[in-house]
Amino acid sequence: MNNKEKLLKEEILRMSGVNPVKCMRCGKCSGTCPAYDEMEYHPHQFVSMVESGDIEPLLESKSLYRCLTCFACVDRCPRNVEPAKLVEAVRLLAVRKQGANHLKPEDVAAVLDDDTPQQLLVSAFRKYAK
Amino acid sequence: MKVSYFPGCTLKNKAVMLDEYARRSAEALGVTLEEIENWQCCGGVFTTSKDEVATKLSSVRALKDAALKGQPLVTVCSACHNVIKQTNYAMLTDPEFASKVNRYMAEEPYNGETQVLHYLELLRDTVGFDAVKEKVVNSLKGKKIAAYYGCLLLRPAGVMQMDDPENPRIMEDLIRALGAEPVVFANRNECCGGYVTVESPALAARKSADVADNAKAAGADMIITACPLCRYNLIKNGSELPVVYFTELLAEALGVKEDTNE
Amino acid sequence: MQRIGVFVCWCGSNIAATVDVKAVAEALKSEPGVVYSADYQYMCSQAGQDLIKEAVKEHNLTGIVVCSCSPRMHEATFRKTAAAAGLNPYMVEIANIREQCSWVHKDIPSGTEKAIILGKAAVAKVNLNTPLTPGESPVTKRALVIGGGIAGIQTALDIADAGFPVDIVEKNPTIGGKMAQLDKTFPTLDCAACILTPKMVDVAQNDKIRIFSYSEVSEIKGFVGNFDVTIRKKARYVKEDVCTGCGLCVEKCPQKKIPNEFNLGMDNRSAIYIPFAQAVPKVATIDAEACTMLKKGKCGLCSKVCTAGAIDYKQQDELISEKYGAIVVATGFNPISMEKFDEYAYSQSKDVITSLEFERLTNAAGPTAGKLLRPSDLKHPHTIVFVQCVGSRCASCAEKGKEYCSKICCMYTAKHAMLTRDKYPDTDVYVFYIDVRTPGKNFDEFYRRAVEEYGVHYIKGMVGKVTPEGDKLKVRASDLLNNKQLNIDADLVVLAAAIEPDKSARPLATMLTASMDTNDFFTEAHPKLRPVESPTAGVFLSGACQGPKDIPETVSQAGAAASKVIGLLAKDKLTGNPCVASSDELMCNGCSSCERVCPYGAISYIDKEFRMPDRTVAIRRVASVNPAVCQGCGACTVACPSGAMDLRGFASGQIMAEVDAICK
Amino acid sequence: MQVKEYKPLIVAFCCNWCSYAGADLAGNNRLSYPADVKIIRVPCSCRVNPMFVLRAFQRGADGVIICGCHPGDCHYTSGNYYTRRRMALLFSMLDYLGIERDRTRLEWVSAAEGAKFAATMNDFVEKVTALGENKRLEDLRCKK
Repeated sequence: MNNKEKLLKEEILRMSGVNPVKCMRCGKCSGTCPAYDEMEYHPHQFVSMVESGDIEPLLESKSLYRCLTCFACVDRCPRNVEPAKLVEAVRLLAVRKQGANHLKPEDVAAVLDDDTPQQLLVSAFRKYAK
Repeated sequence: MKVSYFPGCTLKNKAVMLDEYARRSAEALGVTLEEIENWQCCGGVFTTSKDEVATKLSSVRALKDAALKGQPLVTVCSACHNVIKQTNYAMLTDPEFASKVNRYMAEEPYNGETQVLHYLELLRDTVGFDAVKEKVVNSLKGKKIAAYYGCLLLRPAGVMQMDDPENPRIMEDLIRALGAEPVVFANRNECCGGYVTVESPALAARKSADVADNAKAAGADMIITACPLCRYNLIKNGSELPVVYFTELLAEALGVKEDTNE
Repeated sequence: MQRIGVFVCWCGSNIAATVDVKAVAEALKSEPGVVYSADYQYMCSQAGQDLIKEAVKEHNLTGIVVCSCSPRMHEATFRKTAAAAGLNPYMVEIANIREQCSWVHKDIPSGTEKAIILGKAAVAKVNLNTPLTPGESPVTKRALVIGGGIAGIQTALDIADAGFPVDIVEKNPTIGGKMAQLDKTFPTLDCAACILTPKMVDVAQNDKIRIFSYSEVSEIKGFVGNFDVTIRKKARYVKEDVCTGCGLCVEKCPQKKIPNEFNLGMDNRSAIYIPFAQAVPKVATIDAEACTMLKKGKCGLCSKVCTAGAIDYKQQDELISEKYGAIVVATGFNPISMEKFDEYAYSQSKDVITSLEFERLTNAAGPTAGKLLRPSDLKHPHTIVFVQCVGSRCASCAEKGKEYCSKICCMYTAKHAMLTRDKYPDTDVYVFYIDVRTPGKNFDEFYRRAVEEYGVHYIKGMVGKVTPEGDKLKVRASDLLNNKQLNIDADLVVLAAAIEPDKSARPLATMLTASMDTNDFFTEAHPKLRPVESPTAGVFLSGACQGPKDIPETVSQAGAAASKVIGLLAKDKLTGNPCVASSDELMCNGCSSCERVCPYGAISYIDKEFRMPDRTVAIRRVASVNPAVCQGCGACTVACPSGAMDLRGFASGQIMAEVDAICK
Repeated sequence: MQVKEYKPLIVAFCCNWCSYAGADLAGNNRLSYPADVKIIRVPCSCRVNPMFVLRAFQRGADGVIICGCHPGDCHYTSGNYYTRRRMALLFSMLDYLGIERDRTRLEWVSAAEGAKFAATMNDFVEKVTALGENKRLEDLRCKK
């Protein structure tokens, strides 16, 4: 791990409060993840990649925006690792960068329909934009 | 009995009837929902990152408002409930977070004193399902109803502490109290696709179909939910079963569905 | 005043090179009580020991200080020497001037100075030594085995084989335990019943062994060699000595809808029942909760058909008191409840089963007569998914499951998978694992055979969700090595549930004052060197009550526990360690502080009469230490607020004298 | 006049089953530590009455160290847990009385840890030496 990777890792761990060494590599998080097929990096990879400081590829990955934050991985993890919190921390790190908002107000019109609940837009902006 | 009530943005707009039925049913059961003043949007989702403070302030203000009145804070919308409950838990268990938040709070600090209840918990623990059963005027006998919990009501289980996250029964018990037959289906605690419908409609469609198909295969005639987003996703993605708010069912059974003023 | 002799050993040059032994002997000569002082090259040699013996006689010594190697080395030697010279062996103290002085220090002046101080401390201690005699207690030559599974059966047979009478207490109507429910056993695949039932018959026919079936231990008093045990023999409403086990009553009983425990509720039994054909004792039992006669006073059919007249609806629980010299705990295990793991849909589908249920499904005496049919529709399953580690290896903070590895699941799953593929080659078998753990003789070979010869699909990853839909179970799981999520339509899902100690173990441990870990497994006296003994003297551990174990391990532990019991029962009297706690009754105020800290339950309270200064008699509650049970740790001496409790051999005054001698 | 080099007086209580054996092992391996350490053998660390510690300081000891089996390894199952609690209270009280924290110590040394025993003693003696003579609790009536 070089210095930059170390700093990134520390930041992610601090934000998420997750300790990736608790993971015993059982893969239950990825076995239960409903968004698995849409993700380039899967929940168990988030855990092991953060642990090894391999965070740059995660920051670039679309996987960040496919996590449903449904907490299935958190509740079903036998070791209480809480992978979803890692995904969230990495995503925040990505969207907090200048001009890195993943969802922009002008994109919204396309997804709106008559029944769209307000909750959907609020949640999406909170997840995808700073 | 009076409780503080946080309706949330969607219940004032696209899910007006979720709110309306909740209020009428509560009134019929002897509970007054006092809408807290000047509430602001809960934020829709709880950001788990420890350094997010500003986005959680509106929830804390609602919680503090209830604390000042000494009332529990009741929500109906699953998302509002999830956000407010998780925020309250963080205020209670993370002193560093609480102290940061309290720098934004006028006067007295708030440290997670308020009891956060979902409307279902209010029915189960305060009113009691037996009391609900007694007030039923239109029994829903013969209906086979699948209770869809989604992810927000139950998880994270350590924080939400509403029911067993893998084998919940609170909505099934309610359905029984209303005279109908609950249909347990495995995907009742799986995600509908949530906000990802904005990012990947195809993913949300698959997840919603998994839920709706599983409920149908289990033999249900309708699905009930507490979450406007779940309902939206299920309907939009072609659920063959009708998807209704649980409060509508409750109002129907209690005979307060048709409002004479309407 | 003591007459003390000091003997300084050179240990060749081991001590003499760094410590001026002559100076030490000289310096200690003037210590209080010392009347003789000498040095010698090898004090532990015959000549050295003779020197001590002669000095004792010549100088009329009452105490001995040997400045030599560690007491862990030769304390026993010099105590024997003292005894041979007619002294009480506990009048000897050792000053450790080799391991803790000459070997760790470099220069002679400081080494010599320290050796003198250590010698002075020993002299100060001996001045306060008193002769000690180990207590003796008789041994009741009968053993109690609690639990009648394979662990209890093997222990009882081994003890009886040595000629000692044994009683087995089993809470169920028959002995046999979990092993009786198994189909085949790994890694040899011999049938469990074929190797277990002959042993059950041996137990029944052994005239040294009594079986108290359908019974529980309700009270335990006493201590090693002298336990007083009360056994509650539950009413089974059948006279055990009259019933012939013909089974006519079982056949005629109209109440036939009771879930059959032996088949884990997968079929039904009648209200009067014999658990299985090879049950020992083979007598019927009436389930009082289910019997119409016992509940409503109507029916009585079993009584009418019983030609032996064995039915007795008026039978009551019976209390039996017996004395035992040793107690063996063999309470075994159970699979944990799958309630908290409903992501696997155990409560939602009959076709999601535990491994123990799978054993019954494949067993010829099971609910499907040995045909592998899934419970919901009795169809042959074509795709079976086995899930490992369900509830094992969970984080302690995870609120569900157990922290430990259940140890037996990897092997029995390999067995299930292999047998399924062997009998039904058209079946696809998947095993999801985190790690495959096979440390045992022929174990890994067995598992590799399942993969290589039988074509079982072993996939590293975990099942995340099981969704029953239609007649299929949709299994979502991860395949970590291929970095894929798998979706399998299975017909049967088998969960390798973690195992936990039987619920009866915790109250039993309280009765025995035997310690348990946080998982309710009994703790052993030493994890390496005393693995079959409980820290409580006279209590031994056999089988899975001490930790997860397979059958070979259980049987070897059962034998080891039996040999420890035999070693104890072979003695006529037990000689204790005389360095035990004792309480000064005049100072004791009966506060119970000492009782609470004692890990052995050696302290009890007695009411004692005291003659008061005004010649009246008062009755006070005072602590009383049972020297046969006390191990001499001294925890109570510090807990005692009044200073009444002291430890023989390490008395407060003696240690204080050592402190003073060192700090002079 | 020759200034005498300051040598601290250290009393060490070692439990018979682990730490005393650990000290023996340090000897077997010839791992040296200062001769200022004098060991008193007790059956279990829980036999150490806080009174013994106070007495040592009263009589002029400069440091007291108690060694026991590692938590969970106690020969008597739970003795060292009592020690841990008792000594936590005692040491904090001594600290309050002015006996510096570095003069008291509780250490877990197993029978296999000869090296740890020697290292612990070296470190402890060094720390006590740095603090100098203990006069706070010494009873001058005990001085000759």
